[in-house]
Amino acid sequence: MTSTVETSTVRTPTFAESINATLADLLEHEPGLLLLGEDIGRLGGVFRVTRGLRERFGAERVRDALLAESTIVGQAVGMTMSGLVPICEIQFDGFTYPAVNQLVTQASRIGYRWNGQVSPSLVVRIPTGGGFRGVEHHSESNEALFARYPGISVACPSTGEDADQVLRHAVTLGSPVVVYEPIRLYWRRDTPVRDPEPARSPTAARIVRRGTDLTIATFGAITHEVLEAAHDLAPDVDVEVVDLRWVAPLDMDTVLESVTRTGRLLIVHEGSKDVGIGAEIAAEVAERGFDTLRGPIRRLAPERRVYPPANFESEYLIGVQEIKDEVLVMTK
Amino acid sequence: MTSTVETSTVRTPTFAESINATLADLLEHEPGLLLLGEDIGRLGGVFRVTRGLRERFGAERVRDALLAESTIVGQAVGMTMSGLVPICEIQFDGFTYPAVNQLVTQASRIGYRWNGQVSPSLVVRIPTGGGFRGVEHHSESNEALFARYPGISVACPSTGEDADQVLRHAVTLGSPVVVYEPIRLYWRRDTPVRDPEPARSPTAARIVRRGTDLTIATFGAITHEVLEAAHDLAPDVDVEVVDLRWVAPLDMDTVLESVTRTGRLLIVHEGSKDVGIGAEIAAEVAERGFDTLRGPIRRLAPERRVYPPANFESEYLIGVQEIKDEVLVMTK
Amino acid sequence: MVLKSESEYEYATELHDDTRRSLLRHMLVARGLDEEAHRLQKQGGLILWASGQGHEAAQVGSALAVGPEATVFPTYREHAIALLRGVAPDELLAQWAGRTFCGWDPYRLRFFPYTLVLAAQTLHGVGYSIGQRLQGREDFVVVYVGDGATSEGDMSEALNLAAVESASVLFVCQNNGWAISKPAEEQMRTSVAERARGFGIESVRISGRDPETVFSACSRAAAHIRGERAPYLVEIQVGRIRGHTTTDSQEVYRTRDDIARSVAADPVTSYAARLSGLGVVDTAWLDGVEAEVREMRERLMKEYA
Amino acid sequence: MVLKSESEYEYATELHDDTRRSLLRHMLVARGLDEEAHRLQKQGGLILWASGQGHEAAQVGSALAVGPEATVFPTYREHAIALLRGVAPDELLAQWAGRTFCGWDPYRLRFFPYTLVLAAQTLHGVGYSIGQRLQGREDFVVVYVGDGATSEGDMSEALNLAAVESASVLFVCQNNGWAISKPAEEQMRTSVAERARGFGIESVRISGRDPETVFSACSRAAAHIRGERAPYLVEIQVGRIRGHTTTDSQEVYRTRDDIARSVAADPVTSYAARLSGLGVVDTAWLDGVEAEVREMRERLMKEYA
Ligand SMILES: Cc1ncc(C[n+]2csc(CCOP(=O)(O)OP(=O)(O)O)c2C)c(N)n1
Ligand SMILES: Cc1ncc(C[n+]2csc(CCOP(=O)(O)OP(=O)(O)O)c2C)c(N)n1
Ligand SMILES: [Mg+2]
Ligand SMILES: [Mg+2]
Repeated sequence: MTSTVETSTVRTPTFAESINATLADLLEHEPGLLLLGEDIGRLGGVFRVTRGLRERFGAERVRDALLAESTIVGQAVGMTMSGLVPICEIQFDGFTYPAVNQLVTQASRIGYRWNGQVSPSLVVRIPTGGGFRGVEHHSESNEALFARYPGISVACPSTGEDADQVLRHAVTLGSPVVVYEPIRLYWRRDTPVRDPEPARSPTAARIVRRGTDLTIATFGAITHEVLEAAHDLAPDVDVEVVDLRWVAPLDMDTVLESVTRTGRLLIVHEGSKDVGIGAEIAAEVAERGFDTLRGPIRRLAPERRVYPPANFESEYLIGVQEIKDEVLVMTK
Repeated sequence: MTSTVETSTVRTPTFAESINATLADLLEHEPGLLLLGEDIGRLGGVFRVTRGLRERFGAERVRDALLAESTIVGQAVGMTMSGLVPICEIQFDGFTYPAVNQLVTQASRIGYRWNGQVSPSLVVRIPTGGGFRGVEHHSESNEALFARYPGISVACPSTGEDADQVLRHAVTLGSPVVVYEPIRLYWRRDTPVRDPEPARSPTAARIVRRGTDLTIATFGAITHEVLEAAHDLAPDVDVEVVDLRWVAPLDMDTVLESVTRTGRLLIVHEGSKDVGIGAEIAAEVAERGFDTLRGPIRRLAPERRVYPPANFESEYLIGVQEIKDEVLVMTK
Repeated sequence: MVLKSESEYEYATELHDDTRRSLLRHMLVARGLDEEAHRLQKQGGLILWASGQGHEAAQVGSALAVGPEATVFPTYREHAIALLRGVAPDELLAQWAGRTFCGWDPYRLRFFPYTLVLAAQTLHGVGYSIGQRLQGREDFVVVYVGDGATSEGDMSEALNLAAVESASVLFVCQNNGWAISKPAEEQMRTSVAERARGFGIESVRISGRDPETVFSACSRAAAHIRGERAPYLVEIQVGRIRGHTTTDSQEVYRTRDDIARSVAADPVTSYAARLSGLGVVDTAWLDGVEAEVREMRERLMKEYA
Repeated sequence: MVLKSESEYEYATELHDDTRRSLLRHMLVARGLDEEAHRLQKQGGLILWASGQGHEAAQVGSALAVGPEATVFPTYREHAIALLRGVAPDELLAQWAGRTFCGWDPYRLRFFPYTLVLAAQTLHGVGYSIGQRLQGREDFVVVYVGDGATSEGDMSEALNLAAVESASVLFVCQNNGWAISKPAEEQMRTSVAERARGFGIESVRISGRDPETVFSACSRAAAHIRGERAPYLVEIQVGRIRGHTTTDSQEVYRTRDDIARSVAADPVTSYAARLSGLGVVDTAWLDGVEAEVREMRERLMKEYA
């Protein structure tokens, strides 16, 4: 793991390029690893993330799947039983649901059902999130759906470097991992500066900005809006930003330590608020960090309503301004 | 709505008998309403909840569905478009997952997609919960899964009387409702006494025991264990018990008012803890009721692990003793 | 495996010239709208467009054959049917411009909203038909589905449900040979028509190049459905002229020749030529349609550019 | 609609007497275990039991035919196969007693865990076979499924996947005429065998009364799979003698006559009678098996009562 400082000027690989390189490297070094998804081969995926991999590793290892998400995950479960490590791709977050049964009742429980004789290293990559004027179902965030289930880990990296670390860890875990990849970051180059501090472990959160006045716990694409807001607010308010990277299991220790220092917690996420990841974090801190809190814990996330048509998505999504407003309310 | 005091001596209908009577009454008075589910007709359901209804209302209105949960909900969506009101049954909570796609991406959004021209009154009844030594997949609680989604309401009644009120409300709502019915209550007769205080509205929580020292927010079957614990603890500790009845949307006002009085909140539920209903309640109170809190909010719910085989379920589930212990820790 | 038609082109002779002109007119209008949509998408007026070019004969032929009483459950590509059913051009584009999820009145037009979660509408269609029948109302339903979408479990479940319930549902599969980049012959070993028969649903597989073939086959299918009160499936082979959507680059995965074949088999130009050759339409008529199309395009440009 | 066999009983003549005795022995042992499981369940030693009575010929015939190399993906009712594959009786009951979700070693026995979410295992089986083939290992897989479970989307998806991938998978559907209380003829309009053909999978539908018929059909199916490296489906009609499980009361929805017919068609007693009549087994042999069964039952009683 390198700890290069990402800035808006240095030319680093994009999120999509990072994943492509990581997948290529894994395919190169792990003969039992294969990719499986709709249009990932010939086309290189609808986001071109797997571009060139079929040419390089062959159609048997970069498999253009049938158009059926339950088939993708269901056969991947069988493949893990045969000793392979499948990395599946679901085309968009909104099309994950036909695969939920195989993921929740099968993939996540196979290890337990087999009394540990099978360790299904099985990864499901899911492009997620909005903000690019998608059509219906193409802009959602459903990481909280899987975060509930024991036996499934859920990662939401916000940089290509983290995605690399997440994927490398995931294929060795011995239990299913769902990785959410923010669509609007795939090809974005200019992202706000973050602290180069390395994470304590592949599954730990990262403190991407040190601060003293308030902690923001966040993950995924919106980490960048949070950082932007934090930079804007400095030096008046000094915000600490925790990029969780994994939302199940959560690295609550890092969050709690941060809140011990700042006394204030705001949670920001793009997925809708109700029974979301923010709720879990808030509940944990309200129990384990209660005495360190100097004020109410707050969550900033879309309200309980359907993700609207593109023309209205900016009203739905949380932007930099709202984050700044919220921080100001909490620290005034 | 009657407000009879339920006691362990007065002979009231069981949970299953109540639902059966309500469904019969709805079928009697609503010609457009029908029931749809595996084995609900000839057999009267695997729990015999729909016993006698096919004989009385005919096989067209009490429909033995094909063995396919996506078919059940998917066709029900089409039926609502034709103006009918289907009440579906999923045989066990653990077999809900094949229907998740139709529920989440279709049923919950049809109204919005149709710009309000369709108001899908569509109910899905799901037997839920453990504690009866079920085999694999037969003892789960997944209400938190649907609670996340805008456009779906989720009810978890703990008495036949509440189930009656929930169902009558649900068929008029104009949007899908998932109703979780605790399996271990279906035929149980001896349940702890609760206050007869009526709810403010069909979707409001009920304060089923008034108390001054601590609020327990709970729902579903475990409400009875909570009440038992509360009765046992009196008069040393005077616990207020809020039976939420609906977990989406949540009646947070009742919870917040209660916490304002008691200053302490414990949330108890049977579904696993992570990213569960308890998290949402805790998060809301940690924001909106922060200043009324005298100590940490705590959750009592199974840890993040697979529901184990029957011989180990008592270690997994939350019992009366654990509830009492938790209350004592919080109030000492 | 190469897809072959089970029945060769058969030019139904019994079609009235009025019907033939109607077929052509709807095809030309749909093509005009499709061209305009591409232009608008390029200019940023539309987010995305899923072209129907190559599908016109299949869509217009089937929709005219079943008549206005049938309720249509489309996928997201049945633009020619939308227009034919009375969806106004600007209503049709509204969802592709990010304004709404459905720009028209589904009940009034008996043309239900586009469904983007593949195959989900197949179960709705069957359920709707059952619901209508239970209420003693018109239960004829047409469900459209693509070749790729037939791999989803919901499609098989819908076929089974329709067969068991003997529902009055016409399934129309427009097999354009591709699900984005996956060729249909790698999506299935047989055909959608054979699969339907496995579930007990009668079916036919036809070419979608000629709207009259489609019209005849769908008329027969509709008669079967109304007569037997049983479902039917028509698989129509069409060519996909443009990419999957405007964000797709089909050159990446299709050979130049293959694309050229689809272009050469264009159902719109060939039907226009045929009817001209037969004297069923003349230049004045064609000019009239062209003017209509031009006006439509201008209105759309004002609204969406 | 009444289910009919496509091929009538055909007593394969080429079976060795050893094979026949083996078939009968496994059937008798399975029946003995099943009886004991019911007794234990009544006494509270087991939570639940899904009886295999009536399924023995189908299970033993198919499992012996495919041999020990094939990996089996069962439903939750293949007890006779479990025993035949070497699952110890107490290991088999462990999950029905609430001790574990799988009492045996799946890899060693090539008999994978029971799956209670209907049809989910069908996709695992095909995926496993593909995975084995990719690694150059034995890819012969047998997937069991019930008639009711075939309505789940996963089953159709698995058939399509197996057909497209030409996977070495034998699907065995034990059609016992019921999915709990739903009769198979209301679950489908055709047969599972016809449905498989629709997806491009060769298939046969046979009676499951006689283990030799099953053995022959499954041997042919296995030869086809190994020869063609393509899937195959055998639909076996069996009678369900007991209720769906011990919590079911089939008297509520089945006529007395219908149940009596299943009992009368008992494959175990009839095969025992036939082999006795033919002199393939004698009283001593039968006494030997009975003693074995008695001993097994006593051990189970000690373990689970
Ligand atoms: C459940 C689901 N999975 C994936 C997608 C993404 N997707 C949209 S269209 C498409 C291909 C559909 O092919 P086909 O059914 O043949 O229809 P066509 O686009 O060719 O008309 C895919 C994979 C989706 N919309 N829904
Ligand atoms: C997905 C799912 N839905 C429902 C059930 C409940 N269930 C268990 S067995 C059964 C009937 C199965 O019938 P069939 O497939 O014919 O097998 P059989 O029990 O007759 O052997 C049902 C409905 C389940 N286990 N899984
Ligand atoms: Mg296609
Ligand atoms: Mg059966």
